[in-house]
Amino acid sequence: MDHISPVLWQFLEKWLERFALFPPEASTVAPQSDALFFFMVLVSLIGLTIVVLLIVAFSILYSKKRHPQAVQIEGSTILEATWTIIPLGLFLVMFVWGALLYFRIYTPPANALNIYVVGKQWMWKAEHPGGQHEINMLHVPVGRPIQITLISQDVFHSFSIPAFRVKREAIPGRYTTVWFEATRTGTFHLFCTQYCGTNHSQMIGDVIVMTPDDYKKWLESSTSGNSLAQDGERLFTSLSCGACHNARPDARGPSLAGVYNARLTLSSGQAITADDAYLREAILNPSEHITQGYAPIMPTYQGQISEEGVIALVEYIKNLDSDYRVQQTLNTTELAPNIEEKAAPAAKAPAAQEGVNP
Amino acid sequence: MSAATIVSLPDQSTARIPKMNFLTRENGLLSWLLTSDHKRIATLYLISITFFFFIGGALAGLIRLELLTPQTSLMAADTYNKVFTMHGVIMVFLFLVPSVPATIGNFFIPMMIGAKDLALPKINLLSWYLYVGAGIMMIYTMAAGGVDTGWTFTTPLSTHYLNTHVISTGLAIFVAGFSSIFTGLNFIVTIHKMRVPGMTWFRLPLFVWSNYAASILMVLGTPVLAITLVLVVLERTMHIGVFDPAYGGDPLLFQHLFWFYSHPAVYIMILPGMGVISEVVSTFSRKRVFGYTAVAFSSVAIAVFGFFVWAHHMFIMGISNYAALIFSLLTMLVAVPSAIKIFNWTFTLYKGSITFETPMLYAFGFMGLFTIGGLTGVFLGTTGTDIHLTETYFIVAHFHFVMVGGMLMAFLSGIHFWWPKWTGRMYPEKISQFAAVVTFIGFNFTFFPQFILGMLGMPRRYAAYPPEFQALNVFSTAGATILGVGYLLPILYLTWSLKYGAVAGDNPWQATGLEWQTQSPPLTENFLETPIMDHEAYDYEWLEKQNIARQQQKEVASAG
Amino acid sequence: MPDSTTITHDGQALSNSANSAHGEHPPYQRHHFETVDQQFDATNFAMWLFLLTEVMFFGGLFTAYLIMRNWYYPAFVEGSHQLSIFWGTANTAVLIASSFTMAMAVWSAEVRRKGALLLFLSLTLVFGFVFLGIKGIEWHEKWEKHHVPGMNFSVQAFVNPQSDPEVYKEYQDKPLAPDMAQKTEEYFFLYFAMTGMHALHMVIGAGILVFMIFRARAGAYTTGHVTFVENFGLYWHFVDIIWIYLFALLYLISRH
Amino acid sequence: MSEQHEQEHHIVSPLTYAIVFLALLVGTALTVLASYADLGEWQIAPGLTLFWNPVVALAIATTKMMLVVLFFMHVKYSPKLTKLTVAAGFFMFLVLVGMTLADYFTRAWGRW
Repeated sequence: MDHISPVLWQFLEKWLERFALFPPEASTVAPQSDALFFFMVLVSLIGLTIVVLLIVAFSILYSKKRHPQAVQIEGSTILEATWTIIPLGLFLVMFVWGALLYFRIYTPPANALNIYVVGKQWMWKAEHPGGQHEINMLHVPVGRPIQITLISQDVFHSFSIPAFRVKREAIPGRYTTVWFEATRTGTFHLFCTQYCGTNHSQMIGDVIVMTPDDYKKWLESSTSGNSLAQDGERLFTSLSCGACHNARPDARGPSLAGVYNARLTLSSGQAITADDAYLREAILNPSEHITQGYAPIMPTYQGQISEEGVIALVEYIKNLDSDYRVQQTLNTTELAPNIEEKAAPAAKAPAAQEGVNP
Repeated sequence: MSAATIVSLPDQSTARIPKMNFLTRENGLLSWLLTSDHKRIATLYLISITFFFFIGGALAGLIRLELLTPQTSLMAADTYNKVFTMHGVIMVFLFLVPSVPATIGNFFIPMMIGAKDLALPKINLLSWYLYVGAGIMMIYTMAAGGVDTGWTFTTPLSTHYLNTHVISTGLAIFVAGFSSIFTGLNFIVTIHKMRVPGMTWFRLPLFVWSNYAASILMVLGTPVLAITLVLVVLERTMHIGVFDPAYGGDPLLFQHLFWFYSHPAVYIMILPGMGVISEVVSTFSRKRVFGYTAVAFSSVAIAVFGFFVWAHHMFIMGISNYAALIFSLLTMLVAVPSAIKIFNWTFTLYKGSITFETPMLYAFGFMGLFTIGGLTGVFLGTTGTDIHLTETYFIVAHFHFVMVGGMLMAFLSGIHFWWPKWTGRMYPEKISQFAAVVTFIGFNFTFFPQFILGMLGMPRRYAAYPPEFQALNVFSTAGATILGVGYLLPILYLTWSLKYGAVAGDNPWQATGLEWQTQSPPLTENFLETPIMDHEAYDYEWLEKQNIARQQQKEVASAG
Repeated sequence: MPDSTTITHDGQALSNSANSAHGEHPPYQRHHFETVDQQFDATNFAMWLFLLTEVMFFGGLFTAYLIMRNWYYPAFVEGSHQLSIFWGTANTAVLIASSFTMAMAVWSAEVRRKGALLLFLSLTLVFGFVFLGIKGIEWHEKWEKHHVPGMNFSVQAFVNPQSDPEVYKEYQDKPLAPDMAQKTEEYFFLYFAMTGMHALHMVIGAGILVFMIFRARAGAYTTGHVTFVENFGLYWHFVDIIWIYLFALLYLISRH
Repeated sequence: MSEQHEQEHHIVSPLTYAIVFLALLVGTALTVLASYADLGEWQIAPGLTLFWNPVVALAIATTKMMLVVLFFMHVKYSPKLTKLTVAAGFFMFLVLVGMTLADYFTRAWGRW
């Protein structure tokens, strides 16, 4: 007896720990999502019960034995109207409720802390503003809205955290965003849910939610030395963007100070807001995004910068509130004048070496 | 369940299968391969579709086996990807889309409207050859090493990042697509132009209505899939195209074009099944379908609205949130006609005189499972809940409830229902009822746990998964084994019945459709003289009068 | 696709002998139709449904075109300047003419004039070949100018329009920024996809025409059985319509 | 619906065909000329402008198409069913293009 029971017990234990039935609710949106989910489950159960009960009842009451002669009935407009309108009403309730939830999940609050996540076959690379880089890991503080800005380097991926009830496709060539606010510390699954090739099922990671001060500790311990913006600045110099984008009167490119979130008028006459997506596009496909009053002379950097690089540049431009730094770098690189002559790409090579030293 | 059977079989000692029927008309392989008889083509379809169903089923078995353990134990990840891709492609394009229309529809639509044949018999044969061609290409693809894009061919994965046989698969689907286009086209023309005198639109059996609706979807939707696949193949070969952002294309454009077909496609799959259920429920409750007009129009409504909802497959894919709203709203509208159908079928039972032969059992299965499948569809059509549930096992469970629990149940129900007419012989009742129950139980065991897995967030198309999901996957695999038995049984006893089944007679179920008013198996011309439709559909009083009249004729004959 | 529709009609014709049993019917009536009218209506309706599928088939291409054009308008403009408006217009005229002769062919079948029928069918065929010939010339020119996407494409003419003098002196295009210049490849991809798909339909149509001319010489269509000519006419006119739109969308984007 | 066969199969006269033919040629000439003139644009809203050239080009093309469909393809003389089929063709084409573009044009609204 007692020599079997431990085996049995182990087996049961294993069985139980492999028998999850409901995912944890670990974000502010999770309870809201579940509320709607269970409302729909309830409605479905009621509907299903009605149908099944009717079928069973009729099968018993009107089986051939009890009810040998069928009564022909044409139909009943009242009844049919009932089961047309009531479901429609319920579905519309679900629609409105769902739409509100949808907009909440896909509209990040303004004060959200932005983290970039790049999906590539087959890993998630997280880029924190503080310069912390992680792979298949995402450390976030509890109780603080986090905005995830997603992009894929190759194919469709899908960034899914079941415990937070959020999911968003990472699309090649375009930023998408999703946000969440973790409500409890712990480690949760991070999945890629969009089939993305051979090792699709290996593209999973952990979201580690920490208390604010643990998070602060983690930030300090795991920073790569300089922040994302500083990486961006290096890139900015090495690509000698400052050759044109300096605030000098004779500058060939618009000043980038405080451009982020500004309303711009493009040479096409179209007015847009310079958000992350715009900045990215303006670097990779400039000619469609020329600010009014400037010539379309900017070369494309398509294929020359990795998505991480673009993210760094965007982050740099976002934090660029004065042209002081740009001027600095130009002055320190004494080949600034002949950059003015040459087209930007030509100057890239020498500037690259310069860009390395801080 | 009591096999209390209404079957009115002729006296087996004297009963004979009619010497002259469409099976005995001509002999020899050529007479089959070159036939233009819709009944023979339907038979060819039935054989080939069953073949591919079992290939697809075997692949499904492999999938379930692999998912028994959290690690990739049975096969490597890329093999697994190929397996589920082939499973999807074969089941969707070579089984579900042609299943009911090309077999039962092909056989009975002309008979139900009293025609001698489909309007375009040669086209009908051509579409079977196209189907076979597609099948051969799929088999070639598998033999050559398979394809692992997933049946949705998501770009740029399928155009740029995989070096498996995407092109031959695309070609196969292209050809299969034209096969179904021609079937649909043929049905529409036939239903419009070949109805016998007196067969007005509202005397058509509901099976004809639902196939008509499905045909509209086939004709209008499939070409878009065809051109999309052409563009994918061009992009793969030319390395320039409109889908890959690296060339300036947009991957979402592919999603739009693909789902423009592939969402209506699910209605192509389910609508004919609904038609079968209407026939079966009415026949076995000896009662006219409750609210005939509503059911007929709900089919058409599904067909029309089915075209306006495709982007609900893309809610999380970065389409405009406002577009998401519109498509979600329209999705809610398309859910209603299905609800109408369910309730109308249920109330067809009311005050009926119900018996529980196999087709009816399958029909009950359909009504239950399709209700679940449909309602969970609303979960995914609602933008908010879709975010969490899409691309997980929830969606897998959902469409298997609709496609397997709905469509396949309907297919089996229809096959059993019309088997006597098709072959002239009855299937064995008891064992088939057993098979129906087994299928139902096995199905629920297989797919219900997947709803929970989906809620837990287990992503679809995973070869390996975190251990806490194992228990439910074990349940699912266990259920799949039972389900497999449920599917093997019919093959065995139906084949058996071809030789040893009881002789069925013209109208064993005492059903009202015109197809039952002729001998079984029917003549090549279906009817000796063109029938006149002088009564409403599902008019059981009329049938009684017919029987009495026949009885009197017999007596007169014997007397004189 | 189209050729398959011919298989039916062809089949219907071939089955004349098969169904000669029905003495009271005209020989070309298939056994499963009650009347000739029913047969005509059915096959005619079937052809229309097939054209419906063709509309949706091209619909996918037009959708792609509209989106790409909205995104890369400058590239599409300068790309279209590479097309010869002269050849384009000429081809439109040729195709309209062939549509006209096809209509006339249907008419002469209806009034049972074998000579006229043969003449008009042959004219239609000739115009069809002229169209394909001109298309060939245009495609060849694209090849020489390295404007065939995916095979020998070069953006030279768009980053530096002067390198293509005759186009330059007509439009004085400004050089496109390099990233936009790359997008002209999208324009030419759609140009070849759409005109190629259209030309494919033309070729199939021409094949059927040849077949029809032979059968017409045997007097198949001048005995009151116009169904096949009529239905092929529908197909041919449909191909014409597609070209009318391709011409407007691909050649005439912005010529001023 | 299907009961109404066209009992007398209407035969269109060659004259009609000739007129349509000429009309089509004129249309072609017009659309080419129009493409050389700058027909200006209409500023509906900032960032949303309507250029008249493509509108005109498509209008002419559509007129030509209607001529071909009505006369060369005999739709003018065909049963309702045929007319319905043609209408369905246009409708579904517009659904495909329209609803797809609806997504593209509303993506810029707001920042997601």
